[in-house]
Amino acid sequence: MTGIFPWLILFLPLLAAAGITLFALDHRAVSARLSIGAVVISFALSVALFVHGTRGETRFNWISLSDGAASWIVDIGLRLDPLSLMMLLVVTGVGSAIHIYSYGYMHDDPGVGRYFAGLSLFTFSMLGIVLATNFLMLFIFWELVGVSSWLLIGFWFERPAAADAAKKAFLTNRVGDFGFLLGIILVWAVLGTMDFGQLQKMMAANPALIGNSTIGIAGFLIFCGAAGKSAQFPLHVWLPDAMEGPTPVSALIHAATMVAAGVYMLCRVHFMLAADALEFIAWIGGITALLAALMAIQQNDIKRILAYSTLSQLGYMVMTVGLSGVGGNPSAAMFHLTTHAFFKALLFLGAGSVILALHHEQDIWKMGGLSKKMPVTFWTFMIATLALCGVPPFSGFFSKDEILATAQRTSPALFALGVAVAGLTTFYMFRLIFVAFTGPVKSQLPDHAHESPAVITLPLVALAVPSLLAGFWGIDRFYASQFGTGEAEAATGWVAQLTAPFAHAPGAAFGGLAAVVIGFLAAFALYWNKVQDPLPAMLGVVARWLRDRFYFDELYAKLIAATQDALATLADFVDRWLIAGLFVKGTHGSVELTGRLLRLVQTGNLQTYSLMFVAGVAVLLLFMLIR
Amino acid sequence: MGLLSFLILCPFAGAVLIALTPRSFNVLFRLIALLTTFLSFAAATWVFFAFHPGATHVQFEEFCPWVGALRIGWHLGVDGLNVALVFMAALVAFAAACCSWEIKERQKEFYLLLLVMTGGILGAFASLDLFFFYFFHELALVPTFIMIGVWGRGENRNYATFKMTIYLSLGALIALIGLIALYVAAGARTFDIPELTRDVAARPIAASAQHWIFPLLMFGFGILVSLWPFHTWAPLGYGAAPTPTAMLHAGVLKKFGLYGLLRIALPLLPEGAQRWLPVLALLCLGNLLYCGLVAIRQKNLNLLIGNSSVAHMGFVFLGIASLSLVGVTGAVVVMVAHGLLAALAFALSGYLQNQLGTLEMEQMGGLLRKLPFVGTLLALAMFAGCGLPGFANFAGEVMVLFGAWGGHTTVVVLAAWAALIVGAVYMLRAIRTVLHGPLPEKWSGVADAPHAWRKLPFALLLAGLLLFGCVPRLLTDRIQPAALTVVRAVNGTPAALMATTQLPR
Amino acid sequence: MNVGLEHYLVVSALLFALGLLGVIVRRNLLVIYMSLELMLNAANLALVAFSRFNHNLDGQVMVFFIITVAAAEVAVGLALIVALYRKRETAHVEDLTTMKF
Amino acid sequence: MNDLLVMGLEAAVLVAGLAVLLLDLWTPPAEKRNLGYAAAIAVGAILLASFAIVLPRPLAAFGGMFVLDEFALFFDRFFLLAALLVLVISVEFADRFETGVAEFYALILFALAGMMFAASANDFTLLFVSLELITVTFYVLTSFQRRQTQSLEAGVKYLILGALSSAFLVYGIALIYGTAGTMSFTRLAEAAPAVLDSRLLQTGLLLVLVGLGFKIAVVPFQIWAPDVYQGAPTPATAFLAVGSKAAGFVLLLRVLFTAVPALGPRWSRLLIVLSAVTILYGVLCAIPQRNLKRLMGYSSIANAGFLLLGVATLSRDGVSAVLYYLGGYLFTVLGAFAVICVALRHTEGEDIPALAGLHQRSPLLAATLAMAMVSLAGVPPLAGFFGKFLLLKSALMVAGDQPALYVLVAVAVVGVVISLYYYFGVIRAMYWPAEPVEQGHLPPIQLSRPLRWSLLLCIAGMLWLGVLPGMVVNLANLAAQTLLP
Repeated sequence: MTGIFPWLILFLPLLAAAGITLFALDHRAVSARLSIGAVVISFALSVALFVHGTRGETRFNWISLSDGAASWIVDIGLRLDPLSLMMLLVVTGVGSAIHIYSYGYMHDDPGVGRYFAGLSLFTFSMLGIVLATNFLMLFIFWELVGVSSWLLIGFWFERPAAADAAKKAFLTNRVGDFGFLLGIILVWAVLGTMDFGQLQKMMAANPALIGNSTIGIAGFLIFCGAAGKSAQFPLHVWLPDAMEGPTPVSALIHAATMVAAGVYMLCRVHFMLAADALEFIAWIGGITALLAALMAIQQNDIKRILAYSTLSQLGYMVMTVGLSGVGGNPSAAMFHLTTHAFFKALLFLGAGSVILALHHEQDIWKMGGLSKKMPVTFWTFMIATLALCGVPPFSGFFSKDEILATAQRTSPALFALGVAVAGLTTFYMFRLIFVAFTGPVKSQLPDHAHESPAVITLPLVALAVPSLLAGFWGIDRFYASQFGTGEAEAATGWVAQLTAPFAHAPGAAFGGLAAVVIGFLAAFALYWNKVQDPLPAMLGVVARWLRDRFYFDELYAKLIAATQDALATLADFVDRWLIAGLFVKGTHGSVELTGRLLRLVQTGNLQTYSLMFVAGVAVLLLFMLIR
Repeated sequence: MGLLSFLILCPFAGAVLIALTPRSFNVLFRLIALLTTFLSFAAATWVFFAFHPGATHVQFEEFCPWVGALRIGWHLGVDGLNVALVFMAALVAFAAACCSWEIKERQKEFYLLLLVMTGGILGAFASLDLFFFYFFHELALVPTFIMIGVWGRGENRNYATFKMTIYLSLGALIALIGLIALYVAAGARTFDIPELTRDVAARPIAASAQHWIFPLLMFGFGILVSLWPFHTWAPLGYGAAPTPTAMLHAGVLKKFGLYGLLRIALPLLPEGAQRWLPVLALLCLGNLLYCGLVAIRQKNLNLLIGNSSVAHMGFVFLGIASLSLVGVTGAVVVMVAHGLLAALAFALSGYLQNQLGTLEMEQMGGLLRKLPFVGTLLALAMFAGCGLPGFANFAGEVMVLFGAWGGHTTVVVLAAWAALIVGAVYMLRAIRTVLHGPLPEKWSGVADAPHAWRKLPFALLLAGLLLFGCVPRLLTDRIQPAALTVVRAVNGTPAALMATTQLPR
Repeated sequence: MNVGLEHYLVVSALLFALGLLGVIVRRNLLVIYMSLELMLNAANLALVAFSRFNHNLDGQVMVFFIITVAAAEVAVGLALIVALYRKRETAHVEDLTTMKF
Repeated sequence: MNDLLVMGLEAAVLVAGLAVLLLDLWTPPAEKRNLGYAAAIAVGAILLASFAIVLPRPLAAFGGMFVLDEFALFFDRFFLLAALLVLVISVEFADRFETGVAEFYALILFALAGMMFAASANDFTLLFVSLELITVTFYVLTSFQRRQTQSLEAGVKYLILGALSSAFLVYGIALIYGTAGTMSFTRLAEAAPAVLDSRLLQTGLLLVLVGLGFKIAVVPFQIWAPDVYQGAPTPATAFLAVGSKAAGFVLLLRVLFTAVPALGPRWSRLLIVLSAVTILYGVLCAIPQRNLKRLMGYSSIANAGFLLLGVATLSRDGVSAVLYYLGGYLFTVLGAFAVICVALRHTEGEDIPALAGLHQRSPLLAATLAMAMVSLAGVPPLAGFFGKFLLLKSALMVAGDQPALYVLVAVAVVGVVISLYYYFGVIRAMYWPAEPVEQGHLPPIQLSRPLRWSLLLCIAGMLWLGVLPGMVVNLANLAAQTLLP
């Protein structure tokens, strides 16, 4: 353990956030420098740790309660292993690029200070998730990324859509966290600890534990957390809306890192997921991938298309985790997570560059012909698209191929689904390219567009490199070392690496490629040089369902209105009319009424008085003497 | 004079001083109030940090006989259960004194009452004598009523004052009956709590007596803490109360009932506790879930905060009912955290009321633009209210949920729903309607807290929340030994402190 | 006929009951007041009788006190009733109901 | 001669009363009012003198008819202090009497003497005589405003019902005497159990209870109280509320614990029922009251119920609590009536809303009345709280043997809560009235110096008994000890 380095990596962004909030909220340059500086230094330190090959844990005690027999201990610790080290690089690396990009993108916004504070807070929280040594610490940072996401989605809080989207994102995540927290409590209740290391040892020592039904339930519950954060069906509804945030935020949080946290967490706790839970997870992932890919086909907002694409890819990853099997190796999911982080961030940043050039126009049917006006943006966007589609030799090819290979090995149905999603992916991405970047200009806006400044294009180029090459760096093998299963020795040399997938699992590789080709051809046929979407006319109702996202939002709104809102109305009614009204006011009223009646006894007439007096005496005597 | 006596008597001395100062020295009242509460705060800070964590005995103890014939004594001291509460109370009191800017008329009376209330609160938490424990609480209640009646706001304040008076007095009286019955049943003929505890440990109170005394205390104290279904006074009362009063009552004085349960009811009536705490665990759902749902429907910011404050009490009840080390410790943490939070929330809503003249949320919107400081703090308070890590509330609430799992699994599931989702729904809704969205034209003249003095109380309270949220060991290490004593006293065996560690096959 | 304690007591009780009846049913203040005096005298009779049959004089001493006190009471009472009559021109109880409830 | 020395305090009071009457002859009309201060000073001197009395053992006079023990001494001081304050209030009220101011003072002193005799009464004869001394003087005091219909009406109602209760009392005494053959409490206590079992004796005791219940204003003999409280001159009402009620209690306690201690347990249920009914009647009827003095009348009924609660415990703690409660009640009620006396003459009508803005006209008056209400409501840190605390404690101490006391305690709690409603209503009327009053209508109220000091004394007394109860608790315990060794 290299002493203070990991702590610095974690806390530098927090210090930056605190510093900006307290002192530099109104200072554009200072806040940007603080925030960028923090994340870049974190990146440098992460690289140092990575190169050094550091492994191990460090921690301090956060809360410790013990009666001698049992204990409840929560540490704030840092755990460095292949999983977290690589993830550190991704978060700080992609983060650095996006921070720098943001400086250009957000340059004219009056709230830059607030923006960078939020970004730094997010980086801190995300790093916390990556480095967490135990469930509760993970949960703490889990919540913190949630709130920083809320902060940044709602950055333009005066826009009702942004404010609503922020609220929706947070609440949907909370639904997942509800299960997550219960899962954590359950784990602690039955196993007595929340520490990943100890849990893993326990599981290793007693393999029968994993078949235990309680731990199975805990696994399901924990997956709820992942489903919320990674926007898996049925909690996927928040992510498209989250695009209301500034584009760099979408790139960093809602494409590259935070939404991947669910997958990361599943890999982190993979050792305690039972077979039932894994199968469930796989299917949820598969369904999400397919649904999202379908919905992406009919979106017209450039960022929304990318958002659905993100959903779909996340579904891939989650599916992979599920398919890896008990005690298996989910490193393919992490591999795809990593490459996806690069190219999806790049896609978003490219989209941001376009949006900036078009003065915040996001409808692709108002673009067109941008490839010539914005060459850097176009070519980097193209690289990322190819990577996303899984065209060799782009990074996405390798990671997607591993996923398909895993699926092919374990579940034919999900394999077919995966191939279909690959085809759809190519289709909607090239639809986007054909409509937005090539073909006729569809409004006045693109006429005045021109390439973005260097502060924006440089990060694009920087991200294009790993998008192109990450497949050759052996990231998958590095991840695999985490899970200790004996992977075949990797091929050496570029060509050998490129051909290896075809040799290993030809079905997966060729199937994937075929899907890409089909998708491309379909997109070309439908969208090349078009000014209007031909699909709605062809598909009719189906297209409308796709465009309206299968009406999930409306369904949920109804569902919430029918359950929680109805309960709230009922509770409010009971509170207002029954408890405060009937119960309290009723008591009060009846007491007062009794008083009013009782004082009528006091007639003022002396004769009644003496009569009552005598009656009183009589009652007294009767009471005492007659028994 | 010991430190605790000093910090209790300081506000009273201030009150006497104010009473003797002629009415024309308007500035002086404020200064005296600020000074005396600050002295108390300083002393409480010293007590808190000089408190030796890990020790089970009472620290900073003071004793002086008062009514010898009845064995009532001026007995002060702090242990894990109350040291943080005293600190929190003093902090909130100082903040409340700072927040009294809005009081413009009859300042003399206001500050006098404020100081009496402060002294009463500190006394109630620092007393280790049954009589003074109760006496100080009642002493703090009276100014509350008067302050709401005279300086309160809104149409409803008369009704609110009466309702609150009747409710709280009824609760206090029921608790008083319970306390006296406890004294009688214990047979030790002393009001000294440590002595009683020792005596009861040696010679337990008859089970039959425990079974009827405990509910008296539970419901008596419960009414004071707005236990469902005796909660309707709280949102109404806080809605009508002037800001400093709402801060002090919702934040601190309300915790008296909970503290009473932990300090007196549980250790002295273990069998009663065993029988009745399951009932409490069910009723706490009324707070957590039901009042949370009611809060969703509120249109007035103060009513929303008031209902959420009622809802949060559910965590403490659940923690107490859990009878586990983690749960009870968590309950105390929530008490402290909620004290700071409620004070902060009411201070902020008071500021808004002052600026806008209304707290109807429909009329607000986009205020974050005009009020970056106050708005940000309000958002943070709301997030603290829905259990965001980093604030002390999270630490406490999560401990409560963990602690109660073993005994009350279903309740914990529903409580977690209430905490994570229902809480988030109304808190976020408040932020959305108050701070976010377009800014209505009429609020263009609204001004943020202008200078450091005005920001100080908010900042102090927030700092407290963050401090205990980020370093909860400051609290838990101090609370743990005392909580362990309480739990042991009730459970008898030291084993059952944690949730089940049996693995069902 | 041998007159015993019972006879005295019966007479006394009758007197007391008569007085009580008068207080309850009569409307004129003066008559009510006279009835009250009757009740006192019933007690006096009982006391004297008891004193006689208990063979000590405590009861008779008491009677003297009662007579004295009754005289004082009558003095005050009559003055009061007269004052009232002057003011209200009535001595009927049902006219005395300015204060009620 | 020795006998006269034993009753020196009473004799001194009588002499003072006569002296006031005599001085009246030589005092110019304009100065007559100030005779009240002279009387007050005399009473104060006697009060001080009473603290010089040291009683190693109880003293008896007139063949045991009159005793001077700690119990009697406690009440002597109580009555003296009450009379002192009432006299100061009377001076404020004096200009409302057309004539006979000095007589009013003298009558107060004579009533005081009656009360002090009652405190020492150890014999049914003295019981009757002292009670009548009080009652007859109060007939006059009540109707002292001869031109006022209400005053006269109150006087007549008090007269008729008072005489009625006297008749029952006397008949009761006759029955007791007839059965037990003695008038003395001490000898009655030594009577054979068979005597105690006799129905005749019990009837007699009940009739005595009727007479005392009338004084105390306990249901069902409370009927006179609201009307008389409302109609009587305020100082008379004040003295009636404190002195007359306390005299009833002192006699009740004596009879119960000295004369027929063996019968106590048989009476406990009756006392519990009476106490509960009285509390409820008082608090419920008070809710809709708007007339301040009438409200105090109902409040005094409720307080009689609370005091009876202490008696019903039949324990030394209970008696001690009653004494303590009475002590607090003295300061509280006299403080309230002092304010009522002064404030109501500056307002239109006697209704509670007329108090609006009192705190602007005279902060001291408002503060005193507010504190009195708080104390009556039984809220710390004032006397009423500690008194109620002791009462409830004493009840719960013995409730194990008499479970009906639990019910009574519950009723008392309900009563206290309901009473908050109207006590705080008075405070509200002063400080935050429903309809704000205009400043111009409210000239400040000037207070004379003695009154100011009296008010401060009442406040100090309420605080003293609330915050530092130690000394009075010891005195009450000592007094209770002589009654229940």
